[in-house]
Amino acid sequence: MLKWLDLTNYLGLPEAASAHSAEIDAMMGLVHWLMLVLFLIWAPFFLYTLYRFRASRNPKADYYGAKSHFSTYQEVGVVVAELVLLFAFAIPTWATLRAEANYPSEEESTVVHVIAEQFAWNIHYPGPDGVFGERDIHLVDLQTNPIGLKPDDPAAADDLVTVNEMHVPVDKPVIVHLTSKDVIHSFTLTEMRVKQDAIPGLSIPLYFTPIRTGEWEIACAQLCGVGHYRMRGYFTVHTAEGYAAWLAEQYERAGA
Amino acid sequence: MADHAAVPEGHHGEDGHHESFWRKYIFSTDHKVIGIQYGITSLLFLLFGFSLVMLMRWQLAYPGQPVPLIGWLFSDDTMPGGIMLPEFYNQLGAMHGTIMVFLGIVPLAVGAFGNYVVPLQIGAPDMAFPKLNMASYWVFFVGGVIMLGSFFVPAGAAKAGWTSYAPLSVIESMGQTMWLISMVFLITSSLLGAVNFLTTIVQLRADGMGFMQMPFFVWAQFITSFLLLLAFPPLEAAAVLQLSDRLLDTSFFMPSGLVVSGEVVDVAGGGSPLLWQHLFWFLAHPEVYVLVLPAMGIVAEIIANNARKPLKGYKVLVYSLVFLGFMSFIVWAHHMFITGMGQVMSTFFQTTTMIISVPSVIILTALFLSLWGGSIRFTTPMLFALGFLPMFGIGGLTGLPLGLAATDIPLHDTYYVIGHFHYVVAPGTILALMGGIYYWFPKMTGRTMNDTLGKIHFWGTLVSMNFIFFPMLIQGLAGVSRRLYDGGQIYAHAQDVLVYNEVMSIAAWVLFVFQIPFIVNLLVSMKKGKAAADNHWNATTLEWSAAPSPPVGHGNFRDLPTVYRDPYEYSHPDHDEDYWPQDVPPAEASEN
Amino acid sequence: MSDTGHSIEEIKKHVRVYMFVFASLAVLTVVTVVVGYLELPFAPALIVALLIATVKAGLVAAYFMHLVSEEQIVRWLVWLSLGLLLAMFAILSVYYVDQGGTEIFGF
Amino acid sequence: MQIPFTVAPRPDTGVNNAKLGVWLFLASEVMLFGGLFSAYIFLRIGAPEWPGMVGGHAYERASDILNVPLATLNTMVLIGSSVTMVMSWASLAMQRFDRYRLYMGATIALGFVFLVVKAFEYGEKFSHGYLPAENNFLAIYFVLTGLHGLHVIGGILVNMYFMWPGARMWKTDPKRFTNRIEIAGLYWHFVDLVWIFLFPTIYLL
Ligand code: HEA
Ligand code: HEA
Ligand code: CUA
Ligand SMILES: [Cu+2]
Repeated sequence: MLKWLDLTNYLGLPEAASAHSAEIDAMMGLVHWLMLVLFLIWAPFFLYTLYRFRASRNPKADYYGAKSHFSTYQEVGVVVAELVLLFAFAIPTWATLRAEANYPSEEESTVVHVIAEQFAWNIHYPGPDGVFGERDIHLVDLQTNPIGLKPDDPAAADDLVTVNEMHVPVDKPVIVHLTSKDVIHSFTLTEMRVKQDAIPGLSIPLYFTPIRTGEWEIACAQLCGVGHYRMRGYFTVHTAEGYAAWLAEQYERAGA
Repeated sequence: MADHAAVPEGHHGEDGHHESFWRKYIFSTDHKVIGIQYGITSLLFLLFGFSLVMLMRWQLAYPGQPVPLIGWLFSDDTMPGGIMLPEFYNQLGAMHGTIMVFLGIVPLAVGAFGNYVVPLQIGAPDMAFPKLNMASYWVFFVGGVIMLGSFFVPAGAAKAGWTSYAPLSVIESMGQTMWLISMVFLITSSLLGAVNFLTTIVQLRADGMGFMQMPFFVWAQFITSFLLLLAFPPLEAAAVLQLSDRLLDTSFFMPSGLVVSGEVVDVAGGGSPLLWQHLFWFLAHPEVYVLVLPAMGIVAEIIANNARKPLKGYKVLVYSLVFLGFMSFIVWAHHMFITGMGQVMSTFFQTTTMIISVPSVIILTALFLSLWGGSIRFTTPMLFALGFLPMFGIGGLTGLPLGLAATDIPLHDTYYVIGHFHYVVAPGTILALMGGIYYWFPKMTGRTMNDTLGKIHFWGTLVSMNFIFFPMLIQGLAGVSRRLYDGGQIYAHAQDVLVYNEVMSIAAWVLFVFQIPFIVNLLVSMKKGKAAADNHWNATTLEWSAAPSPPVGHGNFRDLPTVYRDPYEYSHPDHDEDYWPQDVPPAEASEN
Repeated sequence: MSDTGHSIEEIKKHVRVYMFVFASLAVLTVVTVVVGYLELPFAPALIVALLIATVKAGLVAAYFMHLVSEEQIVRWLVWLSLGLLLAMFAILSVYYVDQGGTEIFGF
Repeated sequence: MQIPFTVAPRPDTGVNNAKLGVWLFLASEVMLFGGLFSAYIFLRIGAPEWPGMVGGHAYERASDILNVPLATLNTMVLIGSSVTMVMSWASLAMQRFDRYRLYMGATIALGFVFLVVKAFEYGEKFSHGYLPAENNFLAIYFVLTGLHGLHVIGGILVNMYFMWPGARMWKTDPKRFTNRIEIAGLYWHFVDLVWIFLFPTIYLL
């Protein structure tokens, strides 16, 4: 295809490494095309008008002015373009990402809980039993129990909690249940085209499918206090084997 | 409309009695004096807001390096050794946003221009409620003082951004309380002002001036006032709720089970952080149109006058404006796509957002087409008005990818958003307002501003602003978050675009340098400018044609004018001169 | 109603209306309280309460505040503010309908 | 120079300045109380139980905490005061200044009765330690009724002004004075109207 026509390539977007990022990036290119076209129609016309009708060249103004229907066509064009963007791209994309019906099943996915706090990301894995242990705020202790796991809950015993380290396997959907302990943060995986506010009192689900292995960062996009600028975590996408090895190593360390 | 019973004609002589200095300049009820009070105060606030951001730009360009020259002036809680602390950066950011929006642009665009120009343009002796008008200025003033005072309370001013999202804002220090109290004052002031403007425009139009004979600027103020009137109260409610959360320990915005730095927060819980966002944006989206509509009105006036022809499609412009005003109430949650919105809500808000962009396109197109066939005079105000058009164009167009929820995912809370709205408010609104100053200065003072200095000011401002705000779009596309104390130093994805931080900062300081000719020009021209004719620009609207420059004391006009025609009858084929003022009776001016 | 004088007769007629409105308001208040003691579930209770309140408010606005005979411009204003309020109210009330699986919980 | 249409209505709009002004103000008040009211419903829908835990006890209904008979009484008081208010205007329109005094006095008195009852209600809550911080239901109850109470106080002050010092205008400019009473009435009725919504939704739901 005419790759050079795809504006996406010129926007300086970060690397794209999740299944849905192509869709979002394509939209980004298209909407910027619309903007560019509008601007490139108007700007030269604007400059030409200023030049053509300057007082020294056109001392007597024409009371009636422009008569063509060009403006109507242009306005209809904008409306049509926006409708296309809206109904062919924006709404369907949002539906795949946010409608509950379209979520991958938990069995086929890597499920983690992410609990944000000032200024760190706690990543909670269910452990070998695949069940998340219950949490209680009154048990939170910054050093020993950052997310307040209940020690007497059998499901909690094997749970794994990492700080600022998120690891997932490639090519398998990742479901994140996102929440926060204190203020609003925004969980951002730039390369996955994921951004979701973490809001205390709400547990918000999101999913994405990494399609490439690599090491990236988790950024916080919402102002959350003095440490907002340094609230960074690390995000690693492994091969399936690599992920299993990482998990094993973590369990071993936790068990020891 | 013959009912003039209540208007004693030719009443000025009696008004000549000596008024005390206080009544005349401080607690004046004359809309012109109040307009100028608003103007001076808000320009000072703009300058102050700009200074705050110039400090921030140092930290963004050279993170962790001591601020040169003035760094030592600051206390150790803010900049020990001249090095800015992150707390202080956050204060500066929140206060910059708040001050620019609520204490800079709104009072300048509505308080100053609206007050000064609207009654004159509609041929009214004053605002409908002069005392209320005075009260609205002083309430605003008190709000401003409280806002400034908040820098001096323990732990400094508000640091939760101009959006004051809960729960952060609720657990922040005392500055936030001051912020809320100040906002209650500012909102109240705007409400009083809005009631006054609406009554004035509806009730005090001169004989013969129907709604469709009003200058476009008056229409813009009219719709703006509606936005203020109906969008501000929910934020007032929200401010009261947040105050109560802070002072009475209620939990309207505090969910159960908050743990801040390891300690369980002792509140009842059960509140919703999102409630604050809804109430805030219910105001703040209409608010952004409050920032831009008066600017559009000013631009329309200047363009019609300097192209020497009527505005293209006046009626379409008006209808678009009304529609825009109405729609602006139902798009607010496009600021909240990333808060976990489902399919139904996001579809609704994306659609309304796309719909609202259409009237803007129509307005801009109509303003452009008004130039076609004109005889364009490139006066200083005209340059500013022309600068507004493409700049607002860029700003508005960059709103589109934000308005589509899917593309908003990567862009939300990045510098793309910052770039988007600064293009609309800075090279957009600020240019237009400056154009307005150059345009109405002769009216206010009877003198003109220096043209050369004006042109230097224009080109310097236009160019440097683009060097500030265009790189923001680039950074945003690369994914750099906003409100970062170090400008994104630590993030890998930001490395390629970090160079722009220095470019933008230098451009911001250059921008400041180019404001000096403006300030000098403004101050010097007041006393020493060339004397201006009453109708300096050969304009058609009443403020120029029916009143002397500057207008006489209380009451504005010797006799209240009567309107005979549409507002922009420039170069009319049936009239010899190229302008045909609204109040010139037909028989006198031409034979037909 | 324009501010130009009313004839005494007209006012007397008004006064009779006011008394009737007063009686209706009193009756409706009792109805409200009685319905309250029925302990309906939230949604129907809210709807009934709002309906009765709207009728009462309508009576006050129409007669005490003279909206029935008020000028067009005032009625427009009332409809505008009510419309916007309703939009806000409706959107905030349906907000919970669909949040893509978000759970509300304490922590 | 005087402002046109301060007394006589403008022919093409049919209203005078003050009346339009007060209606605009009321429109913004609609949004103020409407915003709070929407906030209440928003919190309420999201809340698992309502009114919930108060003083260590889980309540099922608001009426178990609040005093419905007193509030019903207060509703009647406010409605009554609306009637006396509109009657005071009607008296002026019928040129009966003596009766105006009477009705206005009654309006003010009823306003005070409302406040006194409210004060009892608040006092009762406080004495049980039911403070706004206790839970969201009480917080909303206090904020909404408190703000409404402030409006009542404001209205009483305005009415007292027109009862005594402001009433001098009846001698010099009766028409303008009648207008003013009509406008004060618009505000007072609005305050009544807000209560008409608050009463069932806070006390009875
Ligand atoms: C005056 C202020 C103003 C104006 C007019 C606008 C106008 C618009 N805004 Fe903007 N916006 C803000 C101020 C403004 N905005 C602010 C302050 C914020 C951030 C707040 C914060 O988070 O702190 C924001 C944020 C913001 C967001 C949230 C982003 C996010 O946080 O993720 C969104 C999303 O939809 C948005 C959309 C729009 C849209 C669609 C328009 C439309 O109305 C635009 C329509 C205009 C056009 C489409 C232009 C038409 C022009 C042409 C056709 C001609 C072009 C060519 C030439 C001129 C040569 N804006
Ligand atoms: C109306 C609104 C407005 C205006 C005009 C501006 C103007 C400017 N803004 Fe601002 N800005 C905001 C509203 C505004 N801003 C908001 C809401 C935020 C978000 C805050 C938050 O995160 O919460 C923000 C954030 C913001 C940031 C991001 C901070 C961050 O995220 O960490 C930056 C960074 O560079 C910035 C820069 C600038 C610059 C360089 C200008 C320049 O354009 C300034 C130009 C100013 C002038 C040219 C002044 C002219 C006046 C005079 C010359 C006075 C003359 C006086 C006399 C004669 C007496 N702004
Ligand atoms: Cu966490 Cu910003
Ligand atoms: Cu918006």
